[in-house]
Parts: sequence; C-alpha cells; structure tokens
Amino acid sequence: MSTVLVRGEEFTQLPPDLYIPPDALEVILESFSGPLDLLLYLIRRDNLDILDIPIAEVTRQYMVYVELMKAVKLELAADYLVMAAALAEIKSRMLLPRPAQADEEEADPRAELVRRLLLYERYRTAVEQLDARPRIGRELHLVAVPVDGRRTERPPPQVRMDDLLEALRSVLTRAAAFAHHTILREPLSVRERMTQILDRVRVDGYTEFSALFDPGEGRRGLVVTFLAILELSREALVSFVQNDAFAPIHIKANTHE
Amino acid sequence: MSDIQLKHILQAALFAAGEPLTLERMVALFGEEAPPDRATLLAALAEVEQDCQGGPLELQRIENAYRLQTRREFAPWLNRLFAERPARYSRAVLETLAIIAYRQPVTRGEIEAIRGVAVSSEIIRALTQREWIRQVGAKEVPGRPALYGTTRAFLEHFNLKSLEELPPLAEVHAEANAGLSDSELPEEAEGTEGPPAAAGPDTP
Amino acid sequence: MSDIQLKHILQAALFAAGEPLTLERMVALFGEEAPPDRATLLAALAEVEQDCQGGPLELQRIENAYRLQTRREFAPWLNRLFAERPARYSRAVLETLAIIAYRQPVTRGEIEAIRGVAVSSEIIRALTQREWIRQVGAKEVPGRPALYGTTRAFLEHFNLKSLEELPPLAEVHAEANAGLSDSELPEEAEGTEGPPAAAGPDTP
Repeated sequence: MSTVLVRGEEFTQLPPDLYIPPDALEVILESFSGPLDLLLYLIRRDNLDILDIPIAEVTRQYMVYVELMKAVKLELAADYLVMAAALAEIKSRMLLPRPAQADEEEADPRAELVRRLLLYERYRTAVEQLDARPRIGRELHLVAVPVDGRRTERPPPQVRMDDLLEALRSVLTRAAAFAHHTILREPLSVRERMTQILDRVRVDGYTEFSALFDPGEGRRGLVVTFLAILELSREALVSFVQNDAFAPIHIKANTHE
Repeated sequence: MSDIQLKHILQAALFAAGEPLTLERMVALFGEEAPPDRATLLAALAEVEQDCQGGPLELQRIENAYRLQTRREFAPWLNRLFAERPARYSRAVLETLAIIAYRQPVTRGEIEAIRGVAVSSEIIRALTQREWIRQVGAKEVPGRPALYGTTRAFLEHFNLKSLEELPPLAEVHAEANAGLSDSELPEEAEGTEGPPAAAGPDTP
Repeated sequence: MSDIQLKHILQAALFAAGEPLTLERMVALFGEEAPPDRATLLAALAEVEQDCQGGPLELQRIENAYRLQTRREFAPWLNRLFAERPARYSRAVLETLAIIAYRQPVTRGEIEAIRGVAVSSEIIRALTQREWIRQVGAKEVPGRPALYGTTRAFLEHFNLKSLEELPPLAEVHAEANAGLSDSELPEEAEGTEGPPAAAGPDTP
C-alpha cells in the first residue's frame, strides 16, 4: 500500500475502511496520485479481482471520494470526475441487454478500464521498486575528501600562432581601411629591444649606458640597441644621467611613483 | 611515478573526485607522462575494488564511470551526520519519473495516458531542475510535443549502472489480461492510439 | 551494530562528511544506542590512522576535528583532475595580443588606435593573468598610460626563442594590406629608418 502523509507524519497503511471526514481530504489528495490509483486502492482494499470488477459497487465508493474532493479542490478533482463519468458509462452499458451474437470479450465494457488499470499497476509497482533503490543522500553517500596541496591548474588557452597571425591580419586590414598613418611599420627588433632595455633598467635602477650593448651581437645588434635607447628617450621612458664630462653615462627608467 | 602505485593514484582520485570518473579522466590524471593503457587501468580498478572489501566503501560503476560510495549498511549512522533529511518526492513525481525512465523517449501526453491524470508543469519542472530528466527531442506529431528522457544524473542518484539495471516492469496479472495479449500492452503504451480523453489536462 | 566495527563507521563518516569532524559529532553518529566513550573513540581513530598507512590518504587533525585527506604527494595527479578547461580566446583578445607582440611596448590607447575599437580592461586582465603580457613601464605622456609587452611565458607557449622568431610582419602585412607596396616592407623590417611618427602619443 502506498504511504500517506498526515502533517508530515508517515502512515504506511490507510485505515482498512476509511471514511473520510472533509478535513482529511488533504490526505486523499496527497496519497492518491490519480483516479487510477484511487480505483486500484478501492479494488485492492476489498480484495476484488481486477478482471471482474463489480462496477456498481466500485463506482459507488469512488463517488464518495470524488464528492468529497469536489468540495475542496475542484481543479484536482477534474481527472477524478472524468473517471467517474467513465465508470458511470460502463455501468449503464452493463445494464443494457447484450446482443445475442456479440463477441463476449468485446462486449464487456470494462475491458478498456481493465487494460488501463493493469498498465497503470505495472508502473505503480515500478515506482515502488525505484523508490526502494538505494539513493545518494539517503542510503548512500559520496566520498569527497580534500586534496592536500591542491591548486587550480589553468591550462593555457588553445591559441596557435596561426590564430594570432589571423587576428593580426584582420586587424591590419581593418586599420588600413580607416587609418592613414602607417602604424605597425616599425622594425620589430627595435621594439623588442626597447622592452628588454626598459625591463633591465627598471630592475637594475641606474644602468651604465655601455653595459646595455653586447658586442657579441655585431654591428647590427649595436645599432638596434642604440635605436632602442633613442626611441625610449624620445618617448620619455628613460633618462640619461652623466655626472661629469666624460664620466660614464647612466640610464634610468622614468618613474613618477 | 617512482614508488607511488597506479592503484594509489586511482584511489586518491576516486576519494577526492566526489563524482564518477570516466576512464578517460583517469587516463588524463597522468598527463603526458606514460599514461596507462585501458587494460592496466581496469586491472588497477579491480585492485581498488578488492581493497574496498571489508571496508565501509564500495566501487560503483555508473555507465562508463566509476565512483566510491559508502555502503548502504552505514546509512543509519551517516544519516545522523547530516542535519538535512533526504528529500522526499511525492507519488506523482515518482510515477512520472518511473514512466519516463521506462518508456523514454516519451511525451507528457503519453505519461498522462498511463497515469490517468494530468501531469502538472511543476512536476516536469521539478524533475528537470533536479536534472533527472531532460527534453531529448520533439515528437513528429501535430503540436510537436516535447519528448523526455532520463539523464546521467538520474542513474547516479539511483545508483544504476545503466537503464538496463532498472528492475523489469512487473507483469501484473500476467495470467489473464482480460482478452488482451501481452504483446499488445507495450504497443498501446507507446501512445500510438493517442491519450484517452480522460487524461487530457484540459478536460473539465 | 552486529559485525560493523566502530572503526568502519568512523571511516565512513570521515569519507562522507566533506568537512572535519569533531569528537562530539562522531559520538553523535551513534544516537542513543550506546555511544562510545572518548577513549574508545580515540583508539578507533588511531586504527583509522593506521589503516591509512601505505595508502593515499592521511588522517589530518585540525584543531579538535579530524578529516581524511589525500597525501601531498598525490597533488600533481589530482590537480589534473580539477584542471579548468582551456579557455577560448575571443577575436578581440587575440587581436590585442597580436598587437602587443608586434608593437611592444605599447599602450592601451595605441592598441585601440590600431584596432579601431576600445580594448576592455577584461582583455588586458585576462592576458595579464595568463601571464602572456605584463606592464613593462609607463609612457611619459599625460596620464602616464601603462606600456605592455609580452613575457617569457608567451614565447614559451608559442615555442619562440625570441620575438624575432615571430613571423615577419611583412608577410602578414603583404597579405592583409593591399595599400602598401611590397617593396616598402622588407626595408621596414630592416629597421634602418627610425620609428615613424605614428608611434607617438596614442590619441584614439
């Protein structure tokens, strides 16, 4: 039998012959999930054979419940009323005399109802089985222990050089469409060197001018470094300091912090 | 990996994950460095399972993933650990869920035909929010009603390896079906004849 | 309690709790039915600790509470378990990164002038947090805008020894910009002419 909740308390069984006072209607509405459920309850309660339902008696009992439901929750009673109408129809058809040559099975107006009841009952049994399964948070609990030394790894975005170049191409195309100046025409090597020098003088503070040049780079390297320093100076990112004539020239990063 | 064993790494991952781990995720634990092959992994998992013997945990498979969980014998003690009582679901919700689980993909109308009562939107919404069901498509009939199916989270929550592990639908009164053959039953439930009028949500 | 041991109940609780458990909470697991006394509990906890030996877990005491956690040695594998999915960069982020790579040191205003649209703070923040760009200084113009450049991590990601290994702009340019003659480009790349005036203040 289904379980019934009365103000949160659980009853495993309905009283054997429940007469329902109106204030217990909540109980019915909650304990029966629909007209088929109620019908099954009535049939099972009286230990009737589902295949041989005494329609008249079942209908009478059914109507008692439905009348009570109507009094309280009309919108919920709708489905029950449809069933009541179906029951009434079956009852009336059973009262009619049968045509002599009618096929017996087809002639039984209960057949469709029985089919639905049997199908419904299969699922009702399935519900009980499903509900009885061990569930997470009820019978079973998941294991999740903390990880010592955990830190969130953030894998690098999947960017390939092609993506970068493609982005650059589109930006250049766009820039060409609206800009008149030839941005992005600077030699990369000077720009890179500017970053390197700026970095160095920011870390080292005063840095000797000559120390920024690496003779190993050859003449071109020296020129690039020199151009980079001039450009940094022009953009006022660095300044030069010389204490005396012919004293070593120092470079420092401009900071106003 | 030195003397840290594969088994221990898998155990650690299963202890820490808090959700089922697929074999792919287990392989990914090893990054580039000599990831174990499938057979080695499965052998190590068998060891993990063996280590659980006699202890409070068990290794459970959900589809192609594995998790560690406490055995149900421990529920009486563990339920005292949590102030929150496990959620209870109404019969209407469970019936709807069971019908979706067994008959998926299924429309609301078909569920109503079986239950003999309107299925409220709240029920569908509650099950969807719980992520136990999801819309898996639309039926090619007028109105194109949504078709529902269960999710991986449903299997996880009800501790099912797969849908096949659902107990078979009981054959109630199988011996006599009031003139209906067994083979006929599933067909009808397919909803081929359309929901009976009584099941419509909009009938007075 | 039959043959379920106290030790196993504690283990189950420690596995399932998800937070450190005090002795009081452990006692509360047993409800009314003969809760263990403190000495018994501590002895059982010692057993739990012993069971961890040789495995991937350890019993950690935090103030007056206990929890099971994976040993530190397993962090390298486990951190892969929780690794975030690699982000996908939007077009705006890629363009910004490309401009910074080729034009560094460069201000946000200059990037905006080239892109023709505003560069949001989120873009700069995303690239900075990724450690692909960093502030390398501030430009000596009113407002002292930050100058950005690429990092070593950027070079490493793209497998470049130095920025000079970036594909020459000429190639990119030639494809993109029909307005510039090809002959002009190699000359620029040589760097013999000084930086053009366009590199000046970044008025958008």
